[in-house]
Amino acid sequence: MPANVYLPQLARIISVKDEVGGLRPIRTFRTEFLDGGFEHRCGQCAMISVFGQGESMISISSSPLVKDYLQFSILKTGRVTTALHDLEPGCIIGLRGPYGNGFPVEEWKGKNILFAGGGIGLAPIWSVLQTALLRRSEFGELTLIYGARTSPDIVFKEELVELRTQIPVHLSIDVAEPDWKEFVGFVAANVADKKPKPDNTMAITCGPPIMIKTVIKALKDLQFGDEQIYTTVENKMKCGIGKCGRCNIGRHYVCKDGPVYSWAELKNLPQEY
Amino acid sequence: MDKILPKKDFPLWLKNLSAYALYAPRLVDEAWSYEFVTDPARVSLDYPLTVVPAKKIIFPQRESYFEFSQDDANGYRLAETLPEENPVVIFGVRPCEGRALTLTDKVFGGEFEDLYYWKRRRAVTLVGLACGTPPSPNCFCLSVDGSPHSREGLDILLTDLGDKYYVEAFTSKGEDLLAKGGAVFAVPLPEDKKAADKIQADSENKLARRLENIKDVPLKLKGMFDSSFWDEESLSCIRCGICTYLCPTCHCFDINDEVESATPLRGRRVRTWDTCQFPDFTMHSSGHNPRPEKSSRLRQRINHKFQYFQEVWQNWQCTGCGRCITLCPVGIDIVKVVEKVRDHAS
Amino acid sequence: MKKTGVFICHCGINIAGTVDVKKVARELSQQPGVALAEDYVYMCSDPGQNLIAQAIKDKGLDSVVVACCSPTLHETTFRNASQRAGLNAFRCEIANIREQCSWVHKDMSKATPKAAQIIKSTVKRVQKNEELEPISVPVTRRAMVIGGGIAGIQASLDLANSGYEVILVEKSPSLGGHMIQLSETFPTLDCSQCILTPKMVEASKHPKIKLMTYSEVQDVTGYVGNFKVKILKKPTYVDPAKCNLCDECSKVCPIVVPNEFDLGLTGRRAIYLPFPQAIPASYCLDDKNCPSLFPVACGKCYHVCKPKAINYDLKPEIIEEEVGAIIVATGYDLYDKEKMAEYGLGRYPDVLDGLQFERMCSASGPTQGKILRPSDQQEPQEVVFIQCSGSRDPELHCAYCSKICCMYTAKQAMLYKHHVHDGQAYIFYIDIRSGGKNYEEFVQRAVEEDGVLYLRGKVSKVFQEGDKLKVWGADTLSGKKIEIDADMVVLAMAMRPAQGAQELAKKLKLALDKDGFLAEAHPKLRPVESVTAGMFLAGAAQAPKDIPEAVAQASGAACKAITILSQDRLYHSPTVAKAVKNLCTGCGMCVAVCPYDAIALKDGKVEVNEVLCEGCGTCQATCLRAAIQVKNLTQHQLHEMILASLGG
Amino acid sequence: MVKLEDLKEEARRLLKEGKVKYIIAYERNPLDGRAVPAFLRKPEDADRIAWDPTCVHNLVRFLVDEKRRKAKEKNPDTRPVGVVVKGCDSRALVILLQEKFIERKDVHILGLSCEKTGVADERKLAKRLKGKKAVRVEFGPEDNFTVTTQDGAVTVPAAEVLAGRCLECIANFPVVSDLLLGEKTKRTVANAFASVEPLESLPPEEKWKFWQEQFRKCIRCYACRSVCPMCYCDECVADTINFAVTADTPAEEKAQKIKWVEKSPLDSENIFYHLVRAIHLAGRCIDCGECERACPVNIPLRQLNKKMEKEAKVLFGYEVGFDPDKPALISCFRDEDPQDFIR
Amino acid sequence: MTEEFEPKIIAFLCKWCSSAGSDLAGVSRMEYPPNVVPIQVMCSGSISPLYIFSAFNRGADGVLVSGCHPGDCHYIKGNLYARRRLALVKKLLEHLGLEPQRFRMSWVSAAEGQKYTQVIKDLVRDLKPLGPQTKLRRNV
Repeated sequence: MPANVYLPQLARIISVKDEVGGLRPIRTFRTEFLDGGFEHRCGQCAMISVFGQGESMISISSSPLVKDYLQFSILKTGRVTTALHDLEPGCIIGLRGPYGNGFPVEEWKGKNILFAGGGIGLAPIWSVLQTALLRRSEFGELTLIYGARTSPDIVFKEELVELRTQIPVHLSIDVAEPDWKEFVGFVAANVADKKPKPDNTMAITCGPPIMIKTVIKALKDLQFGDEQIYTTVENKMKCGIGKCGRCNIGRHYVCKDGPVYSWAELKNLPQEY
Repeated sequence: MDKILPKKDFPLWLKNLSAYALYAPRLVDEAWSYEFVTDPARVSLDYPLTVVPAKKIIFPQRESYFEFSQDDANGYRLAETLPEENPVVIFGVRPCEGRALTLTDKVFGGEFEDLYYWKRRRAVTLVGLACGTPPSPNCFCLSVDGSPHSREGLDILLTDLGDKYYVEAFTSKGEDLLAKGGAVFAVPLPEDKKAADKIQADSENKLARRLENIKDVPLKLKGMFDSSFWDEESLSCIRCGICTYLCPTCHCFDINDEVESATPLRGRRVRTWDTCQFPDFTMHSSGHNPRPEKSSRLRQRINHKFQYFQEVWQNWQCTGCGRCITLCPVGIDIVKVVEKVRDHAS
Repeated sequence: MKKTGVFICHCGINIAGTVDVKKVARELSQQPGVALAEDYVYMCSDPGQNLIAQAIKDKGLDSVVVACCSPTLHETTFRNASQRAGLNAFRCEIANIREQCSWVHKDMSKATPKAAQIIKSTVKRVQKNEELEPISVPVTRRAMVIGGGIAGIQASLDLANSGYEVILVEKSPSLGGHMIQLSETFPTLDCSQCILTPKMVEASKHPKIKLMTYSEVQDVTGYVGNFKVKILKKPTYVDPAKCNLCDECSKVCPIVVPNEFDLGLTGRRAIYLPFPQAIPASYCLDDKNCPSLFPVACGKCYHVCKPKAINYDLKPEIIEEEVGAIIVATGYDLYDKEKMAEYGLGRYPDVLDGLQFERMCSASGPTQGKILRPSDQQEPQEVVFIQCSGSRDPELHCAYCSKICCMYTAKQAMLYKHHVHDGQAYIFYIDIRSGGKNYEEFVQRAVEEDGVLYLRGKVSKVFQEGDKLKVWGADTLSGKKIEIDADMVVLAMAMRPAQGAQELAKKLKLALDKDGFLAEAHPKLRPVESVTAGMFLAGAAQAPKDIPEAVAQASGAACKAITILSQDRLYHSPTVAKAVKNLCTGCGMCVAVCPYDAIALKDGKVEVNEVLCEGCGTCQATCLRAAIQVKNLTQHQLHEMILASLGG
Repeated sequence: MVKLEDLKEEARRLLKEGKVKYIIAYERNPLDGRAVPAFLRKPEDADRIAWDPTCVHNLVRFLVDEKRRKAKEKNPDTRPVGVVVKGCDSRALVILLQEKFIERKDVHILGLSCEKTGVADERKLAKRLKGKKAVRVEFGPEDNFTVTTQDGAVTVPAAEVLAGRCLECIANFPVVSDLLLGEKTKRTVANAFASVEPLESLPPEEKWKFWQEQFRKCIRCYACRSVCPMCYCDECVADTINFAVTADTPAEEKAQKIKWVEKSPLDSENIFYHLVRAIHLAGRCIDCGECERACPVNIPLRQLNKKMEKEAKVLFGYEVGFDPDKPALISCFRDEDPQDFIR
Repeated sequence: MTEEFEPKIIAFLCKWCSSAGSDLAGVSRMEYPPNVVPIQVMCSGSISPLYIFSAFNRGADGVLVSGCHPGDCHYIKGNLYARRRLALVKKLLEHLGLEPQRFRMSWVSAAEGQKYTQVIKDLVRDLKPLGPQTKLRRNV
């Protein structure tokens, strides 16, 4: 960790991949540090700088076990992310981090993990999923339930195809499309439909707030305990280190104490996100 | 180390401190403010309370983090712009402000130490001034674990004895300052000590305002998060930044890139004060805003000061200086609000 | 990453002579988002254009800046070239480094950086340009002409003969306007009715012309190519189809009122034929004066009307029409009598205005063409004509020159002499303005052949003395005071916009000039167009005119209308204002400043009518909230351009 | 003389009969005797209403909040909101009507005439009392204020402590109201723009020195803008991000939020902010003086707004805030508008 | 002898009159100092006060707005709105203590290449003695 917590390290974009097009486009960037760098844990985030535009907190979607690059999947939504989407391989950005608590993956050894994601929410899940796959033997059953509004909105399309050869993957889209063979409906509905067993299982759910709420309800209905359900929270961030004072929910600064929460913790915090 | 300083010699002391950058209260357009001392002879500590607290010197409203510049097509050079650790003395700091710094110290310390804050913080010596009489009709420091003569966060405390100050230094920084003063200080007589103690003791009874038995307020606040109480209380709030910008304990900030030249890109990343009272403070770029209403923002302000900060640091994030009460354009009174919370039937 | 191509033209040495184009190209290629910057000797040449086209294809450029001469010269050239290469035309902008840089500077070391900055700022702009397509709207291929005078008739016929349906709206019961009141017309002295009546008939018979007399336009909505009009058709209570002009009705009608057509020189009945050649040829009943429409019915005319053409129960009706273009030819009226009191008009029976004198000269007029003093029906021996009665008098009356008075006064003096050979005609004038084909010759004829006496000067007053009218004036040439005992005085009254034209203009949202005449879109370049797209002006409604001018402008207006009507769709530049609804608070300031009524408030938010908007951007500067922006020249673009221009 | 009882009575009636949703008025803060905004819902609340020279606030400001709140409600209470206004405040309301931000039917205006005095300037008062703390300030007798401090009541000529805005007031009683209390005595103001003249007379360099000192103090707390009834834009040039965004606002549009001015309190940026504010208030500011009063560092903001008001009057014969039906200053012109400054 | 100060000037020219007028100056090969970077807008009426403030904020030493003569506006009356709006801007800037010479407005018709040349010459001449505009310039 550099002495100056606000000073980013320079990194180079090594690849840019279009995930989703349209009005709310998503691109996946892979970056390598020019020198230095940092080690992260699953579910941690980094502050990405586009110099002249500012910083944006993005969760790292690559596994800590992958050393030669950091991966971010970024939804184009504001000043910084728009600028990011304009960048090409070779462009230089700044990175600070890693920030946040991350998922307590080590505590989950020997357990089954159910991943329930929606839209861009697959990104934070992905690092855990990849880690679990790389350390396959240490974990039980892995299942992915993932949905998007429409089939073009699905991220990691190729990766998912490949993933199916390894673990059960249940996809869904919100409204029916002609040649869509799989589940139609919200992720929560898909969860309810697939009836994952709670025994010795951890559930990670990420996505839009409304999806998280519904999925959690679905999981509760399936007898998942509050401690078995993990999710991530999003809030506006600037410093990333719990000082600038804007991302708090109750006493917690999401950037530092979050973004990962078990439902047991989260349900006791003010619903200010 | 206690001393006596005749008021007439006060300027002499300042003159001996040429190694330091000196700040002292000065009246600018009818508002007191800590200003850089150019003429020690004209410095007087006979003042009520500054509008802007001393935090502006240790945690300036604008702080440059680093400069970025583009050398070729997409290579960048980053140059830290850490502040110099030049020694600074601030005179006449009120005890509540000294305490306030001990609170911001917590925030800017810890796992991620904020160098910009600390470089200035370490370089500053705070010469406090005990409040013989309350500098503001809205002082209530006693009610939030402070006192008109608290030493917390200060290096020296002056007590006004009429024609002289009773000077107590209780840190090495403070003692250095006395040492530099040399001959201007006299050794206090026992009655001086007595007089000082009396003034300090009496001062506690002079405080016009109290905010009593608030120990259960954090719990109360927890329970009142979704109460309509906040809508009512915030009706007259105009969502300006006075209460927070001028609060000695508020520390929230924003970070932005300021571009000087677009091509080749040249600019700097700067920190500026920000406040939970501005609606853009928490707004996501999606347009979603967790605190869309001024009610939720007033709640955040009160909760942060009287619940969250307690939970994290076991301290009120308020030193009872009363600035936010005196300066609020619509008379929102934090003491009243907290009292209402305390007495709220929940 | 934006991919902008910058193409710098040498224009031979015109640019390269003072601007180091190579250096500029090198500098520009370093700009963010600039994919390439090339220079070439003549960009506008085919090879030059191909260079651009190739680059667009090969480098996949998403925007192009051509640094060359003024956009007025080659903007279209290069936009078309870009379009051909598959780039949206509006993603191509011109940086003017010739007229505004290389040609006005000599020092290359200074012209070069300036050129670079002009180009940089254009790059910033084009990178934020939207891809736009011309706006197109369907056209209702019919027109409405308001006013049935010579201008209106001419415009209608031109339109109809070009194959377009026309609705011709006239507020009085007959076509003809003022021209039909005239006797003979300068400079040829041919009979006004003889030349006008055939046109009136043609207009009324024309299969493409829907004639609506005794009708007034009530309301106009919509926009160019797509107007919706409401027309109030007032009842004449006489069915033209049945009326056989037997005149029985007016014989029995008990009511007599002054006859408008003869300007009160004669009377008419409440049921009457406007004038012998009236079109439609039918009696009509004016409900202001007819008792039958009041409780106590008279009903005489009804009983005598054999063809049963009369029906008292007819009610006004509103007729709705859709048209693509509107021509306004509401004509003129004479300056108000009462304002000419100093010359005794209205006070002394033998002081007439020009039109009254015209009626008197007219063979079909009150005196069957004889010139007689209204007071005693005697032939006047001395007649004084006073020009500029009300014109060219900024202090008391109209500042402007009514233009036709010099000529018709000469004509009237001439006609007088033809009737009263031994009489004497005097004309008081300030100047004689006889510009126009054969006009000057005409005036000379009046002087030389007819011995009309021109007196340069103003008449101070006219007053009755016995049976004479004393005319006091001054001859400003000789400086002598002049006193004439006249038998008749004829005032060449100023022309002013027709009654009600003001109200109509409001309904049509047309601008008026300071004198109340309809304002043209541009005083020089768009003289027959109004400020509102799709509305055109003809005749004296726009300014005082004589017949040939009115006719010419009418045909011009018709032609302009046809430029719209001949299209299936109208195409319009898409660089128009767009509303940023979520910033708009509905204060309506932009609505107020828009010269084209292109902005309206709907549910408290602005809405831009893209067809009416000309993209001037006044709204953009007026809005306090950046809630309305002109496409491709938004505040954001201008901000970036300012920064770039300052090298920041 | 305004009879406070009449006002209370009317308020009580309106609330009792449910004629209004609620009433925005003044009440006295018992601690320091200063008036503060009060939001009255129940008939008995009317007893709290205060009217004295400390009623400085322009309560029209709160109609802006009301409109925003209302816009968010699913089925809003459509009754009008009662609001107590002074002459200046009523002109602010006229502007909001003129700009169609507020509809006349949505407000029930309780107008109070300041008659021959006005409201007190806290700082002047403090000076006048030499440190003594006023616990109560009242109108009268005549053109005086009665000021009560811990050691008794004193009579102070109003003119000595009147707020600057009141000394130049051109509408000492409301120009629009449903109920008007107090006399419509037109007070004659010798020179409505006297306060700007000293500065106007200075040479550029000294003007500049003056303003530089002033703007250097600005801490960008935006109290001036927040307290202003005219500053009701959803988004201000000084804001860092777009507020007026919906879930489907394209990212480009958000990214294109122009950074006219930096958040940093640099001289240049402070000046830019205040320049924009001044020009945007030209022909809209009705000199309620709230920005200047609210400013914690005492920047004489009226100097800017008053200057614009003066120019509007002098150059264009335009008087602000009297006629809701006339066009805004900058959305109209006269052919004879001066252009001697144009070449 | 230090190099003479060269003021940076931004000129907002309306497309139909002033820009055309400046084109004419070019076509007629008139010469004027190169200190001015022109920005063509559709109408002087579209010039927001913000542009002028922004230009000064970003270091312009002078700003010129030029439009059609009254009555000649291609958009009928845009220039008259500009006249009023910018009069206020000028008064405001001067009230702040900005030198009056720094912000100018002119009417230049498409036929007045000569006038445009003169306007620029005079502007540059007047600004040189004033030196750089530092009052409103961003001071980071």
